[in-house]
Amino acid sequence: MTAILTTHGLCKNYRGIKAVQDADLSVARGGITGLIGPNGSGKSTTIDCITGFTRPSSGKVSYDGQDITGSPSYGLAGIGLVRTFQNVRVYERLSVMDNLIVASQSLRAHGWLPLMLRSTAVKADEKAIMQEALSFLELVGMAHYAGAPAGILSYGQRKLVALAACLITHPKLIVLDEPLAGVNPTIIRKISGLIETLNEQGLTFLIVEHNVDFIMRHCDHVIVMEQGKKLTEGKPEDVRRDERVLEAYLGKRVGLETKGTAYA
Amino acid sequence: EENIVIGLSTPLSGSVAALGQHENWGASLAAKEINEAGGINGKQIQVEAQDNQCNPTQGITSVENLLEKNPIAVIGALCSSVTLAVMPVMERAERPLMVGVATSPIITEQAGVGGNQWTFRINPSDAGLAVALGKYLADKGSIKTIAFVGEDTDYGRGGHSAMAEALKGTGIEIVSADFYKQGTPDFTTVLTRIKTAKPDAVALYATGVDELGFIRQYRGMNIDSLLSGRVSLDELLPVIQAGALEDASSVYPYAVELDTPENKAFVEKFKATYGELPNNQSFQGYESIRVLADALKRSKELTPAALRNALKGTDMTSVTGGTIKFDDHNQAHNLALIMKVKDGVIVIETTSGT
Amino acid sequence: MPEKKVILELQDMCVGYSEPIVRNVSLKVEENTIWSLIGGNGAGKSTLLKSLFGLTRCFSGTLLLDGAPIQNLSPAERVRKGMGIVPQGRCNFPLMSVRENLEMGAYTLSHSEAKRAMERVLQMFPVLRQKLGESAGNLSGGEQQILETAMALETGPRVLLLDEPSLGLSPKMQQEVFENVESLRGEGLTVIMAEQNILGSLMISDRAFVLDLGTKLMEGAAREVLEDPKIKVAFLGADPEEAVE
Amino acid sequence: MEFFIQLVINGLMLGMVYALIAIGLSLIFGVLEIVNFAHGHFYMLGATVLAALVTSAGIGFFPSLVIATVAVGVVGYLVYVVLLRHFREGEFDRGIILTIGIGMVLQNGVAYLFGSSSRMVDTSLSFVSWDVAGFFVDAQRTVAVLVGAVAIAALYAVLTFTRIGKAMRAFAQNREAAFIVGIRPAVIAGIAVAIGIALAGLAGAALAPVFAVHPAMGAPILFKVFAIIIIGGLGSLPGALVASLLIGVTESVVGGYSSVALQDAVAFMLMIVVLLAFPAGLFGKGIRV
Amino acid sequence: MSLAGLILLPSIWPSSYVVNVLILAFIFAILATGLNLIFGYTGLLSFGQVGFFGLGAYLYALLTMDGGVSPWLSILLAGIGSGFVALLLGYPALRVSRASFVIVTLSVTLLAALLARNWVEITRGPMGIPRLPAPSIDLLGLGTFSGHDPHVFYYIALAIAVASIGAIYLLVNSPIGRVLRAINLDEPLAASQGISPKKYQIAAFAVAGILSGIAGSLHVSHLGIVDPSIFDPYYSEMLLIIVIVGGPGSFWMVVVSSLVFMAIPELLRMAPELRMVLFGMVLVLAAMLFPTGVGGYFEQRKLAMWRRSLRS
Ligand SMILES: Nc1ncnc2c1ncn2[C@@H]1O[C@H](COP(=O)(O)OP(=O)(O)OP(=O)(O)O)[C@@H](O)[C@H]1O
Ligand SMILES: Nc1ncnc2c1ncn2[C@@H]1O[C@H](COP(=O)(O)OP(=O)(O)OP(=O)(O)O)[C@@H](O)[C@H]1O
Ligand SMILES: CC(C)C[C@H](N)C(=O)O
Ligand SMILES: [Mg+2]
Ligand SMILES: [Mg+2]
Repeated sequence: MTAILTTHGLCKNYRGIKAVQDADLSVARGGITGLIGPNGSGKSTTIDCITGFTRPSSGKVSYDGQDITGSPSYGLAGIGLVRTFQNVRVYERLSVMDNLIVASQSLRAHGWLPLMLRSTAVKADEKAIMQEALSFLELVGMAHYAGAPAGILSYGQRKLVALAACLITHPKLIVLDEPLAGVNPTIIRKISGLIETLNEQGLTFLIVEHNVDFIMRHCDHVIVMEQGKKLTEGKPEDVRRDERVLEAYLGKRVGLETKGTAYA
Repeated sequence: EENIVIGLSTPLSGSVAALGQHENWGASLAAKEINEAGGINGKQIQVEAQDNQCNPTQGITSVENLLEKNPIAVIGALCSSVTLAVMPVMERAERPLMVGVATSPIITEQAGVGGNQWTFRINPSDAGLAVALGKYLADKGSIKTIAFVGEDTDYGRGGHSAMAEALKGTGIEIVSADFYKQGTPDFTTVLTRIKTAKPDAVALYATGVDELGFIRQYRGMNIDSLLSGRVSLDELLPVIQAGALEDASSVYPYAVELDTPENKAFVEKFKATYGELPNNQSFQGYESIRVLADALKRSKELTPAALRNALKGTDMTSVTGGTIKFDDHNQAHNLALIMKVKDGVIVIETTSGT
Repeated sequence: MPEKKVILELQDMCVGYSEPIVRNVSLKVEENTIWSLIGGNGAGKSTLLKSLFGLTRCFSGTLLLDGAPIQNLSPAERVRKGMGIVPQGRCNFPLMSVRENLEMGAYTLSHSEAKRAMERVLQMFPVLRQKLGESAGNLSGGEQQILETAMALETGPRVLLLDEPSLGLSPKMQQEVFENVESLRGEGLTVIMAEQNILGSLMISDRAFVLDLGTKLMEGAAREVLEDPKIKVAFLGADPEEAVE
Repeated sequence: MEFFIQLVINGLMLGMVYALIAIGLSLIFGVLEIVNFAHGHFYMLGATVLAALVTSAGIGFFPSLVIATVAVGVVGYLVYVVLLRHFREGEFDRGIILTIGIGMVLQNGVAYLFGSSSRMVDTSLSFVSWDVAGFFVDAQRTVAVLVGAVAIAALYAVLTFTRIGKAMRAFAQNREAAFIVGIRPAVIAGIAVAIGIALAGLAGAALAPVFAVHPAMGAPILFKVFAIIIIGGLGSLPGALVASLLIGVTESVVGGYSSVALQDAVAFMLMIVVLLAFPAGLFGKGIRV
Repeated sequence: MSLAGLILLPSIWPSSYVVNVLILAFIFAILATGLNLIFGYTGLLSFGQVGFFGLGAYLYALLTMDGGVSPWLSILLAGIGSGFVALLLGYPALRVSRASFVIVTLSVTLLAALLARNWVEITRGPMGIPRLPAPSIDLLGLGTFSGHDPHVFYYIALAIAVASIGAIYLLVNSPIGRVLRAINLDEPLAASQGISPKKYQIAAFAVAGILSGIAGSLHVSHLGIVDPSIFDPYYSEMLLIIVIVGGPGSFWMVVVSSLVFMAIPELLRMAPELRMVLFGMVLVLAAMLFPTGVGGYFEQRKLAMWRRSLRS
């Protein structure tokens, strides 16, 4: 499998703090790659560097054969790279439906005059997008909230909406920062299923998550970071047995989380 | 019995409210006096004041508001730009506009022959006063250089160009000109420059609240240059009595010190009623009502048109002792007074026509 | 077993924002127990917890702490009466350093007490020690979560309300937090904890309270709730078929 | 050169005046995120009260200074208790309307009650000046600057070293978190507003013998001071101080060598340039998204 | 319906005072709609609107008096000119933080005022430029109606207001308006979705500039004089009051609010001495009663309804 995203020697420093050091990561096209590591190990910072929210101190990021180091975040959605945020973000005063319509890119292709006057082409497009949005909302189980302002949604529901908003941009690679944190296990189940389905349809995922169960079950490749550096990587089963990973991340009593209970 | 309504549009709020308040006080005082003396043919004069914030927009709405009350004439609008905006409104309403404070020469240009038939002005324009002052300073002989400081309004700007014009050929040179924004509290910078440059005189064209601040800081810095220009010396009495402004001079259409019986009575009454000395604005408000009352008494009927015709025939003695008579441009030519501080008191040096 | 003393009692409380979200909740919380508050996303767990602390509006009902009504007290008074809370989402002072944040956490304590309290929580969460000079807002998500928990523990509350304390923590840290909570119970603390890591939290809880769409669904011993098939399907993500067993 | 130094001295003195007003504004903004559009009018109130005390009641300058400051501070506290207390976090807009309204009431109310004319306050220091190494130093202004410096230093010490000061900063950053750690809002925010407004009053009172006192004197100062706290970096008191001095000196030097009109223009252009170079202000801090 | 009312009003209530206040209200409605676009929808508090208002006013004066351009064309050009200047200023002004943006735009307005006062050769300084022409309506067969007559100008102002406010209505209710709101609500999120926030913000700033320019030129064509008091901070405050009390981002509420807040100070002329004190009190009351503006109040009601319906 070829890599859709690679970083070379990625570094990010903040006044003496080395949040990311020399990270060489690679995300395989069509796979689900997990990025795990202790708190503060630089996972979110790595994502910020990849998606243009901070400029890396040094190193290179390439995506789909292009060098995207330091390119502004808004340029990336157009080439199929989207992300979610660790602190889930939605447009609180827009309806759930509008949240998706804004995210969708096809309307923006029209000129401002047709948009203002709602030419027939715009109208047709808008209708199509609404249809599409509805189908994505159905997929995440939020269709009956379509008209509700996103501000009234609970934490977990927002995560679902944020995910749907990613999907409507027709991405090739979705970067998720802790999509499951704070989400009820029933919904986790749903999201996991969704990610599997989408992955089967060819979407690539890079997922930061602390839910070990999820990582073990659904990722085909796991990268472990520690103190800004890549600690190790490999198949989930291998990573899990790695002494260093146990020490730094999983803790000795891994059993507590992964007793084989039914959830996730 | 219906009253005769006279409107007054003047700033009652905002940064020049103090001036508008005085104009209003003067007008009200005059109306009260006239009413107590029996009014106009038994009818009482009623002054209706409205705020225009020294802003043309507010000027127009204030006048439109006054017009709703069917006034026989309107006094105003203190600030020149507002007056210019209001003039066409009064022309359309066909009622006289009595200008008492606004000094822009353009007002005269636009009034009377070939222009706005409804605008009358009783105060001299900037040009008239500047000529008088220029002549006085030139005659003095001791002054060769002048630093001009004026507010950044038509008053200061107009004063500057009128003065420059008046000083041409007198051998006096304006070496610097500074225009500060109305409401500026601090003048240290200009004063420091003046203190260093040492011109023979400083010509000040400031009004209201700024003037006091300027002179105070001027004095605080022990500047040697003589103070001149349009200085409201009356308001600086404590400073003058302290001997600080010796030899300062000023040109104004009005001074509290004027030695006419009318003025003595006016000053006294004004002080008793409002607790402050009158100033140019209060005087002009007072005089505006007097001129209107005089015309109303002569007017055949109490209509705006008759009032206008009566105004054109005005020939009366001003509180200052001068004569009020309107020329072709409906401009009256009252006196210009040159005042001077001598031994801690204000004396009127010369009076001249404008 | 002797009856434990009831420390916190909710009587028919209706709480919410501009209108009630959680309605008619009654609950007796005994001293020295850990309660789990369980419910789907949007059930109103956070709302309920915040209202216990006076951060959201209480429409009706009574809240008793040690038998005295406190529903009208301000949050500041409740802190002084021995309550503490870690709300969901970011709740620190982002532009202040970690050290200053910890000082603020000990705001109600005297100077020397504050010093001791800070030392205690730093021992409990050593990760914070290396970050003392850093602005709290620049910490990673998990680090901020830990900081907030530490701040709440400084005053040594008798009743601690935790809203998803394990949110965003690495598995190892999650265990540590749960262990810490357990050991706090040993020290006499009463904890009410809303968690989406339901298994983890029920493991250490004595009792559980299930909230659904703003109303009580069930209440009971943690074990019972954990084994209830309906709950398993609705909230634990169990496969409906498997759960029937 | 001497002229230049004199201008710098003047500028620093002017800058301290700006600072005294700016710091109160910054404090209120810092704690409640409210841009106090009435701030200049509280400055006017301080000056008016002092003028009344000194000229009408015949009380000495320094006792009057204290009384005026306290009186304006009390008004400020009342404004908090009656109005601002009901504000929640993030109600920035509402604060604008409210404080514009308060400002109108203050300015026009004072004009209505005391008249719009300007007044002068004379003290024993009026018109006293010193010649320090050939430079002109005005006594009354020096007093104002010293009073200002002491007030600013005291405030800085309170904010950085005391619990209550830290609580103010904390309250500013996250109100809910502040409640949670046991901060009493009425105490902290109330005190902050009272201090901020009292500082404006103090500035007015200290400067009453220097500038003319009149109801409209507060209006022109607001925008400049507002700009200063943003240049300094919102909520940063040292920033406000540095920015005030910077603007004061710039104005003085530019005005000294060119004209007053240019002096204003340069001040505004400097603001734009500084903000383009330091988008968050000189001392502004930002944190990650 | 209400539009029909506005069209008929001058014939029902022919007081030129009322007509004048309404003309002002139309002009401020244009101006406020511009501020609403940039502040209410895009989330950028601009103190530059009065600057562009004044710029438009001066452009109108110079074009008609010195350039000999017809009043109608001048209004159009004043709008375009102001919009163009806004476009040029937008890029640097938007590089800074949102708070700094307030100051940069404020400084621009103050600088414009200084320029108007001091660039005497062009602007005539504080003397202003009096005797400005007004646009007139040429109804074929019925003769020409001069805009100097307030009753005629009323229709000119109404027409321009309807046209420009209508255009903004279309804009904010189009997908573009939705994107603007989104950027306002969460800039990083919008950026992550491929929206370039700066591009939209600059465009909105320019459009608001056009509106201000049109309003300014219209205003002085009615006043008949332009002078530096066109930059009076009073206008800035008034404008903020209108938009905030109406509710930033609430389209019609802001338009209605323009009418209300032009009327209130006029109604208070009943007590000229206390007028501004009372007006201040009105503002304090408005801030206390409508914390989120009138429009915001309705939005909250809508939210509450949604919550209720979700529960049942
Ligand atoms: N803007 C910044 N300024 C200073 N330090 C920063 C900044 N951003 C991140 N850091 C530091 O970099 C480190 C890595 O943070 P990051 O958010 O990437 O961690 P993470 O792996 O995502 O952790 P978590 O699992 O807790 O979310 C942290 O220690 C944090 O304090
Ligand atoms: N500040 C607020 N104002 C108004 N309504 C709110 C507010 N916060 C939350 N709500 C509403 O209250 C309801 C309950 O939310 P709450 O946050 O209590 O749920 P929760 O059980 O904690 O969910 P989660 O597990 O996702 O955290 C939701 O429908 C939400 O829309
Ligand atoms: C009060 C004065 C400053 C008014 C000035 N004379 C003018 O014409 O505007
Ligand atoms: Mg992270
Ligand atoms: Mg919650």
